[in-house]
Amino acid sequence: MGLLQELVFGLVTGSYIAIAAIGFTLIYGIVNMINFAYGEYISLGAFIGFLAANTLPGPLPVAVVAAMIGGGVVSIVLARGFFTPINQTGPVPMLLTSIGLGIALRNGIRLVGGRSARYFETDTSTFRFDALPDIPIGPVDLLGGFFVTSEHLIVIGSAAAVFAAVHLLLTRTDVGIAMRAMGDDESLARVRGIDTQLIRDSVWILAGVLAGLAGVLMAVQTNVSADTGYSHILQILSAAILGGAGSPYGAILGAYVIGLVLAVSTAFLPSSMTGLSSAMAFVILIAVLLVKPSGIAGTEVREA
Amino acid sequence: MSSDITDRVNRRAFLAAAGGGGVVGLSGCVGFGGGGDGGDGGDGSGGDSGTDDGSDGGDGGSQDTIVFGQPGALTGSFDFLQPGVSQAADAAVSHINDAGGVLGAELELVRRDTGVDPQEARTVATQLVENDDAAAIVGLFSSEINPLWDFLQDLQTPVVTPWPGSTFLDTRGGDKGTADDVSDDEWVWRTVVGDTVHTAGSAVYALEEGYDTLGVINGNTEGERSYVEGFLSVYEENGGTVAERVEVELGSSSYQSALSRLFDADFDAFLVSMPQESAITALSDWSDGGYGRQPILSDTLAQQAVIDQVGSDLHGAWVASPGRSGPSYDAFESVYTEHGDAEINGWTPPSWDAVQVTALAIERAGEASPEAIQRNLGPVSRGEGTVVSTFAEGKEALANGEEITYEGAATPVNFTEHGNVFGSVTISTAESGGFTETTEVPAEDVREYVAEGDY
Amino acid sequence: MSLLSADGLVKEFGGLRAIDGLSVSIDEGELVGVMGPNGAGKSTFFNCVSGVIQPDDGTVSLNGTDVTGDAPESLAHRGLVRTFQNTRELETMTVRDNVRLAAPDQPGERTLPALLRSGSMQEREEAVRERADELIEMFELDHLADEYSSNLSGGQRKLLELARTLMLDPDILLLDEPFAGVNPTLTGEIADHVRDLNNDGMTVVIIEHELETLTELVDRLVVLQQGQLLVEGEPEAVLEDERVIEAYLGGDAE
Amino acid sequence: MSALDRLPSGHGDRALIAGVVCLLVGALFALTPLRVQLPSAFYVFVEVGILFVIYGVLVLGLDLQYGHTGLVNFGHVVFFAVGAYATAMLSAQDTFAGIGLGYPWPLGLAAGVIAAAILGAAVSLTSIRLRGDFLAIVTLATAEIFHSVFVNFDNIFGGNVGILGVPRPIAALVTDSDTRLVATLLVLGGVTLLTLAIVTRLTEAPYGRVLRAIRADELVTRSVGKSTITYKTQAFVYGAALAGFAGGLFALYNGAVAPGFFTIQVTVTVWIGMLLGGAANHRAVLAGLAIIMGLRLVSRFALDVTPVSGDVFASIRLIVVGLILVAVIRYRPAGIWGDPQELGVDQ
Repeated sequence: MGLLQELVFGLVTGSYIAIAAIGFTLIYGIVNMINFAYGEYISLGAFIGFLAANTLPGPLPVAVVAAMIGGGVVSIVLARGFFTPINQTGPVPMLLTSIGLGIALRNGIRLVGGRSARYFETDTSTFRFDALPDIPIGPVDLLGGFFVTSEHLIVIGSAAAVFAAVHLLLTRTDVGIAMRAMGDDESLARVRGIDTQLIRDSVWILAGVLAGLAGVLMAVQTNVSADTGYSHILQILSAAILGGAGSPYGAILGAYVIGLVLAVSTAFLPSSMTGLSSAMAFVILIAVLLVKPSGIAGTEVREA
Repeated sequence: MSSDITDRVNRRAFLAAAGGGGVVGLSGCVGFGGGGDGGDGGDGSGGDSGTDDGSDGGDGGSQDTIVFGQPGALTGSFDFLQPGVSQAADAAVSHINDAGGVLGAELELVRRDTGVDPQEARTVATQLVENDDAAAIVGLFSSEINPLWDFLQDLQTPVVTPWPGSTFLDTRGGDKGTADDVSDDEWVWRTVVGDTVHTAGSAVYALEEGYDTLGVINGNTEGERSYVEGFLSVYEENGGTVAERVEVELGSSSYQSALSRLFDADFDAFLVSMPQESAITALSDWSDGGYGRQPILSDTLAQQAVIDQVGSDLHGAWVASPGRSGPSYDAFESVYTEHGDAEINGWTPPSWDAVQVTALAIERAGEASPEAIQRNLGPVSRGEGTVVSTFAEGKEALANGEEITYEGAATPVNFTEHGNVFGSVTISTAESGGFTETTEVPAEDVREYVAEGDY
Repeated sequence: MSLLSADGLVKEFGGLRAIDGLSVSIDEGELVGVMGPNGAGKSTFFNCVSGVIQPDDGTVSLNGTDVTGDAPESLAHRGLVRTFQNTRELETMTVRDNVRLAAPDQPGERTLPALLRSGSMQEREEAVRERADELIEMFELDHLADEYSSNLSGGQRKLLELARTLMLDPDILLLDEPFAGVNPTLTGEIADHVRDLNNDGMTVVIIEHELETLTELVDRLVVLQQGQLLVEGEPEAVLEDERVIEAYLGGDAE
Repeated sequence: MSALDRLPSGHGDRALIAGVVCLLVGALFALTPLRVQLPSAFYVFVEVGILFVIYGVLVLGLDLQYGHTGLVNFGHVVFFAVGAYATAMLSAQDTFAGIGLGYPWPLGLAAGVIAAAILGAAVSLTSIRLRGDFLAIVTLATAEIFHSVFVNFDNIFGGNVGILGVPRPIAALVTDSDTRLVATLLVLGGVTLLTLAIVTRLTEAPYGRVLRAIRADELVTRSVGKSTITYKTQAFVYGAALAGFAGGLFALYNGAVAPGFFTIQVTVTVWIGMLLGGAANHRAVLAGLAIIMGLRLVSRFALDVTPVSGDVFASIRLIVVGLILVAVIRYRPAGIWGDPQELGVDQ
């Protein structure tokens, strides 16, 4: 069992989660809510991408762009309709609203999109690296041969591109700098003349765009259905909180931790427990919250 | 001055309303003992205990409609299988009505959603029986039947279901071979071959083909586990060994880690038991990883979509399904295709059989009470009478005073004492055009591997 | 012996020292004013000695016992009670419940007596009720007793908060800006209450910006600047101290 | 005026009396040959009514945690599940899968309460200091972990089949199905009313005042000398124990437990019920739960009069449930009978 191979798998899984977790955590940081409906944004992105792939001419990237635009539009429309009006009510009512909205959206998608899963038509090539030597330590092989597929590379590449783009946005643009300021201290940001509603809207759009991208990537790997995003929401949420809620960099880190935990626990747990890999992710989440409630890199979440 | 700070007007108002409602509610539904039969005679449905059955059954002959209830997975994790099952049931109902209905009454099917949630299923089953006046239930999954077992026995309405493969039902259900005596009956019957049977067929075939060592990857839900355990019990008993078994959660975005663990072990063939969507993800990962070796798929995966999505690497994989073509498959298929284009899956013909055999039981009983159905399901399926392949034929034969035995679309529908059916097992192999049947293991051969009385 | 003493308190927020080696000592029966420009560390000082935040360094002792870092509830049990700069009413509770809550030693606050409605609980509740109504009347809030405290005006909130703290019958009372945002009539009233309490033997420490009222009221003034003790002494003397004038002018000019 | 007059009383005692009456009448049906005739069209309502009174105990515990103390427990189902599994595993006679020890059922029920309380204590000891929405996540994650554990370790918990063969004390006494249903409803409803009486006593006493003060402002509550962590822990454990008790009752009523009974749907249902009725008001949360469960039931009958097919209807039903939650929070944040000022929300 090559550890290197597991690292590759963990990296891929982490990349899906990371792209979505950035959007999720930005909403948390700026709008101050845990958005449980975010999984449905991802599903909607997957559906939009699927529709685009089957109607628009051109290769898959065209569908990806369509899904990202569509995701952004969906996100801002839903935010304006459901979340902006109750911005002042505090995190718990907003969390509950997002749960209700999530139930409604998921079943709405099922109603319109139908029950059966659909699939993107893609070709995958596999690149193997078998020449690497084994470095066995007990039953674990620290190196060993491994393979990656073109899909893996695309996912990891997309994630890297997203990280770079988000980093540039947050450090080089006025909107991004304002986002960071608002994430640190909203009242201070308002005093300094930042239009907080505008920034909130920008965050909703950005989160929607990321959900669209994550949706297509997940759908290419699995399928397009009403549950495409929902089945990943707990992992996304864990990643965001693990990394320190509100921190995009923390979310990236958290996502890769979760990805690696999923891969490694499937590979090395006793065989009677391999079905528990996602529970392992939650165990780690709870452990982190207890040891360092602020997450790997983030703010204090204890009250007293 | 009032010191009762918690007492405010709105609360008082509410209390009064709730209290009043409660009293009205109670007085509406509770009447004391003995003499109150009149209030309840009209609906003529089951659910009352057997002590006053005489008054119940009497309504049967004069009914305009007879209702079957179908709990279904209209939402939830198995909803993609429901269209075929629904269409088969609808086709059977319209076939029966075209043949003049059951006992001259029109057969109606009421379908309600359970979302494969046992709690919802309990509500739905109650509603179907007590409110929709269903004489029988033609649905319910393993994961609904098992935890509701006691409830379903209390309900005293026959459940004739096309869904459950669970080994739990191997020794539960049916009339215990005594058709006339309902006291020992367990009210569940299934028209689909239990996992024990067709997995036995699959395991025997694997050994015959020389695959002596096996890797297993399966989902951690009831259906998948039950399938694998059924397979392995016969496989290991007959000399096969399992090199590695990996259980996985469903709906993951990737199964690469599980696969890499599995394929570290040394084996000839590997068994995949997962629902379709997760299996496609896993098998695509398998194909990408270039792991090779002989895939053996669980019966749910004999779908065109699986081959389309996984691609040519899957060619040569084989599936052992409960024989899709029972003795009267053709009769089923011709009616079925007139009613829509839902894809036929492993539960589609059993759904047709469930409606057909239940309707025949009523026709033979001469009344549509649950207990009468329960008494007659055995006689119309396992007897030595005239072989009939549809309700129309059966109705005619019964009208001529003959005994009948129904031969179904999926299986011959010879209910065992535990309400199970045997069928042939079909081995289909994946090819570019789809799954093609290559071998058929006859029901009698499969039966050898399942002990008498244990199924 | 001093009743409350802080010795070398240090508290940093994000690298900024809100208080920096502050030592203050309060004697029993004193009425002390704490003043200083914005950011001088007055509230941080209160927060540290009342257990709301933990000092990074230094000690707090109450009645000769080291209570550094003790929780607010345990300090309250030891007789130290405080109010907050921005009044913190329990807005979702009535005025009467706000006051009653604060009563100490209530058997009805334990599960079993509450469930059994024990005699001890009922007796105590009766006494609590009487005392609470007394205080509410004393602060002329009786017409508002059954109102939610969110319906009170700013001045009324200050009064309620005072009533709530008195329910605990504290040895030492820390008042954080009791006159801020209160009209002159009410300010006088609050000041009178404070003076009465002090005359009855209660030790009181007041943070206040309203210099006039403060200097008239207190026995001693403590002036903080940049987290350190600047000057302390008799009010008149302190107000004429050049360092204080400079600090205040600097503070006001901000 | 005597001291007794001045203590808030009444509601709790009325519930107490009503509960005892229900239990006695239920026992009468269960223990004597007295029989009830129930029109069969009412069966489904009684069935859902029984589930309602069991969930009623759940929502009362949740309201103690959230409505009174402000603790956001979004994994309430896990305590329900743990109580049910503990009861089932201790008392099951002949389970198909997993462990069944066959002890007398009262022992099982007690074990269910204790197991849930222990889990509640473990969660609160570790997480009670977390901010509201993070406590929600920890509790949610706990529920997911336990769900996986129940599914995965089938040798112990019976996997997806669950634990079967749990004794059904009422069903064992009454063979006639009409009487059995009514007796079950009365006995369990009586238990729920007693629970209502108990929590009402607790929250009307000074104890409840402290809980509500914690929800309003924890720091102030501490500064007037209340050990808020102790109270929060207690409220959480009591809520968990009540949920465990409800779980035990469920197991003994249903005769089996399985993971399918303990999904996040249960948590969502009791939360919607609590918010709809109005948190911090015991009878309101029960009424809210009755409304949401009643709506879900009545909507099943609506299938007969709607022009859409069953599968479309199934989706629409769930969409409506989701939108009800959204609408309640937006337009009636204090619920139907809740007091906006008491809950500190703008109406």
